[in-house]
Amino acid sequence: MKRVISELQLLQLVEAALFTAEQPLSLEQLQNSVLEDFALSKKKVQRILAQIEQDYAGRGVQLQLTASGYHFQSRPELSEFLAKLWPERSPRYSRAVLETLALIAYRQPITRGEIEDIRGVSVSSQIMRTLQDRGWVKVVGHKEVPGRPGLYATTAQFLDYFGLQRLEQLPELMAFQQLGITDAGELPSGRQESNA
Amino acid sequence: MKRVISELQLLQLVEAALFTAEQPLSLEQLQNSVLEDFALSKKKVQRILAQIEQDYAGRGVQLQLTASGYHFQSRPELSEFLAKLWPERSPRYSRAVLETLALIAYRQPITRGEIEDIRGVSVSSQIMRTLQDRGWVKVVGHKEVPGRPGLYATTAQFLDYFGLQRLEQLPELMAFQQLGITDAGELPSGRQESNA
Amino acid sequence: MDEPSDLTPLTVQQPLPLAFIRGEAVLERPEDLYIPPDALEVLLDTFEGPLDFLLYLIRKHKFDIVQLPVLEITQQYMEYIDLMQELNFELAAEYLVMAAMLAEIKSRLLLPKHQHSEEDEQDPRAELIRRLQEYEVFKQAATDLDTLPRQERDYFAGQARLADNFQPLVILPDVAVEDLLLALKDIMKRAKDFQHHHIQREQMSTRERMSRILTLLQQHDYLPFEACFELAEGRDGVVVSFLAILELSKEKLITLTQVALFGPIHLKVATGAEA
Repeated sequence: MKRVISELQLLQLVEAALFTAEQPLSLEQLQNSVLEDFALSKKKVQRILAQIEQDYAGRGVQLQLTASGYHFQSRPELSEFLAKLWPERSPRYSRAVLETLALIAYRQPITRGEIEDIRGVSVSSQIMRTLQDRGWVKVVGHKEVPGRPGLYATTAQFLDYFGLQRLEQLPELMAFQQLGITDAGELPSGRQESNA
Repeated sequence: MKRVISELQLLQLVEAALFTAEQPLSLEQLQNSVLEDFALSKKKVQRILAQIEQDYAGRGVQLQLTASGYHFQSRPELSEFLAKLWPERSPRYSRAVLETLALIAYRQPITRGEIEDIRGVSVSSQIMRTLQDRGWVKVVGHKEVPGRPGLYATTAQFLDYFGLQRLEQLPELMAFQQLGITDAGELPSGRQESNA
Repeated sequence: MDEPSDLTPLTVQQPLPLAFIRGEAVLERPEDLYIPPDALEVLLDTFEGPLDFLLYLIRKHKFDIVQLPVLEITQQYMEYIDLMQELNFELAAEYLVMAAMLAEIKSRLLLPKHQHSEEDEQDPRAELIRRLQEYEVFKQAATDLDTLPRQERDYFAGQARLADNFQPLVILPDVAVEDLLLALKDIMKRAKDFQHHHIQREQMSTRERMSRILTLLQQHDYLPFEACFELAEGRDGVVVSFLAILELSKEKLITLTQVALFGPIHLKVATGAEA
């Protein structure tokens, strides 16, 4: 049964449907759901949608047409600010990441292979990417051995983050000496460790 | 660091934040998230919100202030049509749930035992769970009587759901009739007496 | 207990259609003592307990709640309860408790009044009336609450999607210098080889300088030897740079070239051929 509705109400209805539906709505879906009672032509619905698109041109959200239909979307240039509504806390770094970072900091410039030799386990590309994405390490050259592996070093950003002006300000190996590691390369004995 | 932004962009930003956030946003939340970089006064944000409210007065969705903040919602008169977008009908609540909710809303903080006393019937755990799962009520403390029963109160979400800002906006309770027993103990006349 | 058969002027034996048993419809029925057994069970299910049921009886007979005609109400109530029990329905305990309370009130009302009692005893009905009234208030409040406009029924939340270019703001984990030191300790404990790579302050500054020189060499193919020294750093700085250049050369990371005797020395990244 055809019901009567004003132009303004039609516009309000389509607009509200697009804002409250969980999925984008196609023109047909609009015709068959909220507009069901009004027997509107496709052309008419298109005119309504065009009007809404125009109304929102300068606003914070805009009408978008995607493959699955129409929906409202925030203006792209606002994304940077909107991100603050959903801060995501990433998980703590794994032991492997911290050890790799420590070796790069203390033994730079160093290749991934050298890090693997010292750690005794392989270092995943993921770990190197994590540290590079963070801006803490970078490749400063390549070692002229087969494969030309990258030489990693810490960055100025790394120093800034840890509040250091120079790398020498990192804690020295005093801590290790207390552990009983001497120049002779002796392994720390259990007792000394427990005293540390 | 204070950044500069045009009036129009500010309005767009607040509007987009309110449309994209899943929960209502309070003025403070807006100041501390999307508006963080602009160091705006409370008054200024209020002016922006007032402007948005005005802009949407005749549209399909409108700015609403409820207990936990501002959000957009569809015009009530469109609900009949919008309901067609949802295959499932909106949940209806049993009298037991509604009476329990009403008691918590008007008499909070209240224990389950106190609710049972007034209703004259036991309150199932199922009911309390329904209300808590919906986020409408929560335990806010324990009554210092044997068993330390939980004290229930309503939440901001409850007010949000019913479109209220404060508990005082709930409908007024029906006034008690004056107790009219003056001639206590007088036996009502009637045939039944003889049979009693 | 009263016999349900012939003592109740307010009820008429009249079969009830089973069709009305759901929801409120049952409340609208005028005279209904006789209720088919199934319907009776459903009937009690539609009440939220004995108070609700009593309120129904009071409203049905248009009694004034504050002039509670306890005898009549009690009689009505008892008849239902008795019938339920006869039919072996499991009755909620609250209904039986209420029956006992009503019976007690009734018996107290029927006791001869002590003319000389100094103070009037409290009307035995008072507490029940208070409870009925209180319950009715909240029964109404529940109905009012149900009519408030609410989400999902009267309005829906307006939402927009985030633009396609939206990137979440990721808060990266914090790391303290101590974490690095602890990580290094773990490596030391584990790796025997590492004992040879003993780390000292001088060595660290040398290694950092090595990184710095390599970085410079990324920007310039050739680096004049002098460019590796910062005079402002003083003697120590010069030594560190010099050691770094020697170490880089030793590790075959750079090559040093000098075209003419006493001519300028240049640093260049080592290429495979030269290495």
